[in-house]
Amino acid sequence: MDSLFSQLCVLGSSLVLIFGLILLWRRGVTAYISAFTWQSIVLSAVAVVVAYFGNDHELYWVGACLLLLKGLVIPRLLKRMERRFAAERELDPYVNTATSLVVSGLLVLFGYAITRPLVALSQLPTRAGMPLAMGLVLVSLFVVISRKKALTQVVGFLMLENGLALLAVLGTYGIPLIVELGVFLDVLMGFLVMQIFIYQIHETFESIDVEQLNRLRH
Amino acid sequence: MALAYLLLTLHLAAHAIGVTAALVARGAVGRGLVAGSGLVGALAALGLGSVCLGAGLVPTLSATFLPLTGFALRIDGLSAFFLIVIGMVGAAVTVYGFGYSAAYEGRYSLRLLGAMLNVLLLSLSVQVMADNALTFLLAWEAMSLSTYAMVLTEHDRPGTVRAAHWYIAITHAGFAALVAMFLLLSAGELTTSFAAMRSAALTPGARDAAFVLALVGFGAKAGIAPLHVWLPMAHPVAPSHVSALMSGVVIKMGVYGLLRVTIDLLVGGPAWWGGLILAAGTISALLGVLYALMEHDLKRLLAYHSVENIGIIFIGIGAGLMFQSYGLTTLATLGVISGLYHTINHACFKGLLFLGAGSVLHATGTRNMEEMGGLIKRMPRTALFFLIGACAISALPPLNGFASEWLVFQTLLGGSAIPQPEVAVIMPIAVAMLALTSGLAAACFVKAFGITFLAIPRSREAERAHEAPRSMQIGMASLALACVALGLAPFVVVPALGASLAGLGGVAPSAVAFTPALSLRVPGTSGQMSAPLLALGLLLLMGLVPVALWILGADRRLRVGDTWGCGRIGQTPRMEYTATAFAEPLRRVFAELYRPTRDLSIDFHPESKYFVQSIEYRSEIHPWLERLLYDRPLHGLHRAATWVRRLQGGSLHLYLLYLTLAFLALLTAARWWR
Amino acid sequence: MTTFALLLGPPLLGALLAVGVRPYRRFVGWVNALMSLFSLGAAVTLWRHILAGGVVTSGPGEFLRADALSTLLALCVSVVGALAAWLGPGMGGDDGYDAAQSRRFRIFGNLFTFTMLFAVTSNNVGFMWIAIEATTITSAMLIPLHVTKASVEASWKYILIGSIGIALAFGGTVLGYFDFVNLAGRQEMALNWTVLMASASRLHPEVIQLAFVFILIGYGTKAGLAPMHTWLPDAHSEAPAPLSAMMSGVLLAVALYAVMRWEAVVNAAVGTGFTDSLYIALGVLSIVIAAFSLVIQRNYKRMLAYSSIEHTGLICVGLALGPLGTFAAMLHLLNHTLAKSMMFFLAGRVLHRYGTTEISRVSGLLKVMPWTGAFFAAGVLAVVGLPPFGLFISEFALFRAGFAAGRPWLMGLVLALLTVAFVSMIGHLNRMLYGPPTVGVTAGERNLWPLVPLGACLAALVVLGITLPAPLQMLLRQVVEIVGQ
Amino acid sequence: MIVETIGYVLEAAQAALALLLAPGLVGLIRWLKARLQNRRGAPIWQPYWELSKLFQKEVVVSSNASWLFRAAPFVVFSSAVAVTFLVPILAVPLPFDGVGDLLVVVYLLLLGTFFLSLAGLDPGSPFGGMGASREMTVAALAEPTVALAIFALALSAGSTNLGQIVARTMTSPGASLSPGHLLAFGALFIVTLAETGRLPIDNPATHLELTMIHEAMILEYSGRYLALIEWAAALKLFIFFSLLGNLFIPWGVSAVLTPATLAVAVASLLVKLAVLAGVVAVLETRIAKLRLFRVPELLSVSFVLALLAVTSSFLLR
Repeated sequence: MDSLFSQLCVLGSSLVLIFGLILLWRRGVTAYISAFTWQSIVLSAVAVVVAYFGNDHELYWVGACLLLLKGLVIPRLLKRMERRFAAERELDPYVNTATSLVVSGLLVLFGYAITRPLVALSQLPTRAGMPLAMGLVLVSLFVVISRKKALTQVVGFLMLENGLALLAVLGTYGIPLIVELGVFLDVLMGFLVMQIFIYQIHETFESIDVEQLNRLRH
Repeated sequence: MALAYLLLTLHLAAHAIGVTAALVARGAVGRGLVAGSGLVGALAALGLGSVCLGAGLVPTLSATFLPLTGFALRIDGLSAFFLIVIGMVGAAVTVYGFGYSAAYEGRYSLRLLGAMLNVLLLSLSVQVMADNALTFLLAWEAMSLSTYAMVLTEHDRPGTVRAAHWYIAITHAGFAALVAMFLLLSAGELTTSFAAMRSAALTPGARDAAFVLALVGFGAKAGIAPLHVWLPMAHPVAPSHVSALMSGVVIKMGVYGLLRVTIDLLVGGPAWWGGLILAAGTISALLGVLYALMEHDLKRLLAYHSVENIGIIFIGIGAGLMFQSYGLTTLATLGVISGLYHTINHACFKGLLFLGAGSVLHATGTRNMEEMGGLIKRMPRTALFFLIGACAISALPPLNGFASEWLVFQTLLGGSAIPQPEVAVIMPIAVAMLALTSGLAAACFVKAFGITFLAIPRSREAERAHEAPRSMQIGMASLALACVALGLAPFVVVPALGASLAGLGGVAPSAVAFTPALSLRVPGTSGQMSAPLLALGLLLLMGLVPVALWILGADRRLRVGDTWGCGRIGQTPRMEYTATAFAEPLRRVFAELYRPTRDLSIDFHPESKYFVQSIEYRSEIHPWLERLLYDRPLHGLHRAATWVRRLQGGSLHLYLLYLTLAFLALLTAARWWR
Repeated sequence: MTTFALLLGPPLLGALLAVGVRPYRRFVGWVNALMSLFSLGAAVTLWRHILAGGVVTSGPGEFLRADALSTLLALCVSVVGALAAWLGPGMGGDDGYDAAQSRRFRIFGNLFTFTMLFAVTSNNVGFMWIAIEATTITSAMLIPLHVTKASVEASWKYILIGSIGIALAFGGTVLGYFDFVNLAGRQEMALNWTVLMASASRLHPEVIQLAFVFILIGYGTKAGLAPMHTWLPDAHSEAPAPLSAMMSGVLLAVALYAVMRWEAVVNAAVGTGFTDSLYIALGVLSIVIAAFSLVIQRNYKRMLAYSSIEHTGLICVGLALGPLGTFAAMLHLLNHTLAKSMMFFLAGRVLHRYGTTEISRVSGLLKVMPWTGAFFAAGVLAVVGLPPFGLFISEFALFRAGFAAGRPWLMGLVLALLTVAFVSMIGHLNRMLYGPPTVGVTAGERNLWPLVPLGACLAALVVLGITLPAPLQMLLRQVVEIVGQ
Repeated sequence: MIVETIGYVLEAAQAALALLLAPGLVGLIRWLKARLQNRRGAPIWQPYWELSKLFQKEVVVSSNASWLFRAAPFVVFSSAVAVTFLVPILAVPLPFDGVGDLLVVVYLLLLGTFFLSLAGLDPGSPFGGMGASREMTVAALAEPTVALAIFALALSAGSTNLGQIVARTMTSPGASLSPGHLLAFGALFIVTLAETGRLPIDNPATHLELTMIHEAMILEYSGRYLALIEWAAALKLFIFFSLLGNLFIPWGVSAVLTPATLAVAVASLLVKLAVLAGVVAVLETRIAKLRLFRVPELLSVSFVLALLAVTSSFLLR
């Protein structure tokens, strides 16, 4: 029972991380969005699995919210933006794909290294997935650094949040629901504000290429 | 004791009233109130110092309102002596300021000037009375800030703002050193009281560090080379009475602080401390006078002379500390006394000279000596006062400058008592440098007085010059009187200075006995000098010679004629010797130091090259030492700043990279932290 | 409960009122301004309760809780909030904002104040995180009040860097919770700071250290600690004056507050050595970068922003210097709040008149605006730490703590860096104050009444520079007991 | 009491002697020089005639000059006379010994130079300015040597008081021949030449304006003022010679006041002055005037001599 639970968790977390890594070799905003969508869906599935095996009913709600927010609402909004800025679909990252993958691999390894004490401390069957969650956090940071479009940066940021959510689910079966709801609200609000700014950037700069945002210096 | 507290209260109250009056009242009334309350406050300080020193009182005052450490005052001998210095110069300056600042009416902020003048006087006295570090530092910064504000008075003249910036920069760097120094000294004692510092057990390394920091911090304020660069910038642009106060008193706070720390709080130290002070003093003295010689700006010239005289003071103190480290207490005390004596003397004559220069500036509107001349006939009183000051600073007997330099010489001559010849040999070198300095100073003041006041005016402004108003004359006269009195009465001053050192750990005043007769006698090295008899003799002779001439029947006719000009009739100012020409021989002699740039272009007559149509000669002196010591580090700082600026390059990705790298670094540290 | 309602209610109501009244009317601003005084009063009441020896709590499971540290921050926030409410757009007169902008300011400005107040009074570190994340959102909405390329750029950088940082702080919260859960099992109130503190000494050191790194990087980003400070100069220089004042004056302090809450937990678990080292590393780096960035600075609002980074660094260094240092740091925080918020309002006045933030194009300020110029000069002197202003005392206290803690070299370095900053800032100030007035700028002071509250700030700074009132001293002592274990 | 009175009388007599002999000393050097140059030369008492003539002449003062110009001769003369009271010319110890030591002597002479230079600037003549500038340059550069020489003397005598130096040297006659003393003597001799305006630094006989130092400075003076200045210059020469003679070779100076010892003292003084005058005369015949800008080199030679004197005194202490 426990072994099935932990295998499912590792499988889920691996999938979540892999969807993160897929981003690195795919080009085009559409691919980014779908990778993020699938990642969110898997994440909510992991939450449901943990809820079932861990016997924690709050987590069903968390899973549902995740699915609704990150699996449906946000991808829709993202797609709408993507259609709006259709002319800028081509991506041109700072770092090429091969290097990106190498760096990400190293980051995941680093994630393993620093989560050693966590894994050692925890008694939960879900603990084996924690290094993967940490790896995703680091990889998402790398995505945000190395991608040029404002839209892709937002996707990277959302993945970072997925990583942290995964960490919470696996490490502690989720933080208290009331807090979690507040976090979801914040995520939604933050995303909406970012969306507003992306439109503003597009209006004032006539492009969403972040590279142009360099008039404020020193 | 009651009188002392009364005077202290009067002093504090008068300046507080002065600040308020300056901010509220306007016009002549305002100036009068500022000057009046400043005068009362300064006189109260003078009285307080004299009472405490005379009766050997040590009043203390403490209040808890100041956070962290409380506010604490304690007036021991050293404080009392400096109170006298502050009071003397302060009184003269406030009176003078009444007339001098009249010209500012409507042009510059008299409110700020008046308020800051009173703040300055107050902060000076609080500083020398302070008994814990925070009180001291608070007063120290108030002093710096108020002088800074006053230097900026004529902010619309070119160079003023820059000069003020240099001043505050160097003085603040010094302040940083002082903060570190005091906190090192207090060794974790939170009250930072001086009493605790005296008894603190410090490692030799900490003591040495504290000493070096003190030398840097106080040296920056005193204007010791190479930290002197702000002096020739800030003193000239400040209103002249403020310059007098700065040069006369403010820079002396460096001397006070250094003495307080070295001989009181640290209770003396190894020989190299004294040696370092001595070396710094010697270099400052010589550099100061050499650059003064090349100056044509009267106030800049005086400012460089402040560097010189601070150097002389440091020579005395440094020698004293050296002797102290060898256990030669008598000589040590003598050295410190000579330094203190020169301190009060310099306060008087430099104050006087700056006030005189201020009167000249007031009358002619220029500080450039090459445009002056003939002022002795137009402003005879100012000329007389300036002459007294010039004689005093040139150490001519029987004025006060001579008395203290004589003591410094005597201290150094005692250097033979140092058991190690290789150390002792420093003393004759210092003697030689000091002698050269005083000779050059005399030459410089022949130039300063001669070119400014004598012969015929070199410009229309100088021709139209007028005598200074009465209040300014009174200010100058009082300091001139002080110069004469201090010169004539070393037998009173020196025992008083000895008393001012009572109770300080680093020196033992009881070991020095000065005969109360009219002669000043130095024990140990055995030299004798009697200033009053000397003065009396000179006066008698000067009176007797004309009488004798009359008796002997010398011719008494006198005819006024033209100056001889090789047969050429009609002398013009262009034929006069200039300040530049006067200093030319010395510039050649010290060309290695000055490294002047020369630019000579001659237009020959087209017919023959033996006829010259015009000659243009330009020569400038840039203090290369300052370049070396300041330009390079400033350049380095600028480069570092440019590099740091590049971090904020505008790229969001770069910013996120910083964040991530910091994150990874700290994670690594945390993961493997032990 | 009423105290908390009075504290948190006014900004929330103010925001709702501004939402409701459309188009914007001037009375909204006035009501808002008057109500801000209730917040201030509530903060003072909290202070009195604290001095009486109590911790004020409210709500189910001590949902809201105000101890000395919260009260200090609540005071700072409500003071600056009141300043912003009184001096912000939409009070009538020609302030350069139209009705829509005024409305937007009143909505989000009030929400911003509310979130900050909530962050410092929430007992639950999870809600504290939510509130701080919300500060990012609300303040980011206000930066492009005037939509320009620069302000849009600044707000994008701010929201992205801020959000990522704050997300990491969430990670830290999760890790801390993880550590706690492994120790004591899942509990409803486990994220309450009081509960965490109660069992903090038994927490697993390695995990809590990792958590603290997340926290420090995360909240440190909001606090403007180098090298995560990069958004700060941009945002502060492009934001409208009241927002800059609030961000520089209290947002940084609130972020530091969050770090300090966690620091208390970590210190209880592993001792002070770990947090001290991190504080010193980031603090010194901040001071270095700020000081050198000040040397060649062409924009006076950015100058003030870098000065904020410098002071945040200084506070951090102070927090690493034991109880004495914490005391100094908290006093410094208070002083900095007063000084810097005043400075940004003054900078706003200068900008309004000169129409530029370039130092080189502001000349003769003392002639053009005698009072504003004099206040500005006094403010810069206060910020660089000269007497008779409070920052002189708090910096001295900080150095005293450093030397007492046996860190002379560190203090020497900091002193040297502060000197660099001092010299640079005085130079920039001089360039602005003197010289001939800039061509085309009308001379003469207009609309003097906003200087009254700012004058009160200055007066408070002077008072703090000369004395430390007993109630304040007691409050700070209690703060030290909370943080500096 | 009586001894003291005798002391004061002796002081006065000393000063009077100096005043009387000083012009003669100048005359002697001139006469010796003339003889060495195979000229007949003016008689030794020629300077006396010159002075008396000048005292009978009318004074012409420049219209540009101020009161300072007229006061300066008196200051210069008085300071020189004051010095004669302090310098042991015939006997030690004398009552005024405590009034001033060697340093006072040096600075009193500087006082004279200072005012003379100012007076040179006063009429506004370019020559006066030139003279003043050069005079002060030379005086300033000579200062360190003088100070070091004093240091060397004070080191062996343990005092800067002139009477004590002489007395100490008299008690150990061998000290006169110690290397420290000899070197200091050499140094002070060069300084004497500089301070008194002799060759090779200045030519007292020149009337070419561009090479003059002292003469250029006093170019505007005439009549009794000029007489006072000339007399003071002669006194200065006399003072330096008697310092050289009595401080380093104190033989003959009377330590007990009897008529016999005083007679010996007068005689030995005359001999010493004559010898020094001879040396100066020979020197001035043998060497040419230095260019002004090479004067510092000569003075630095004297400085090195003085420094060596001090160090050797230190090492041989």
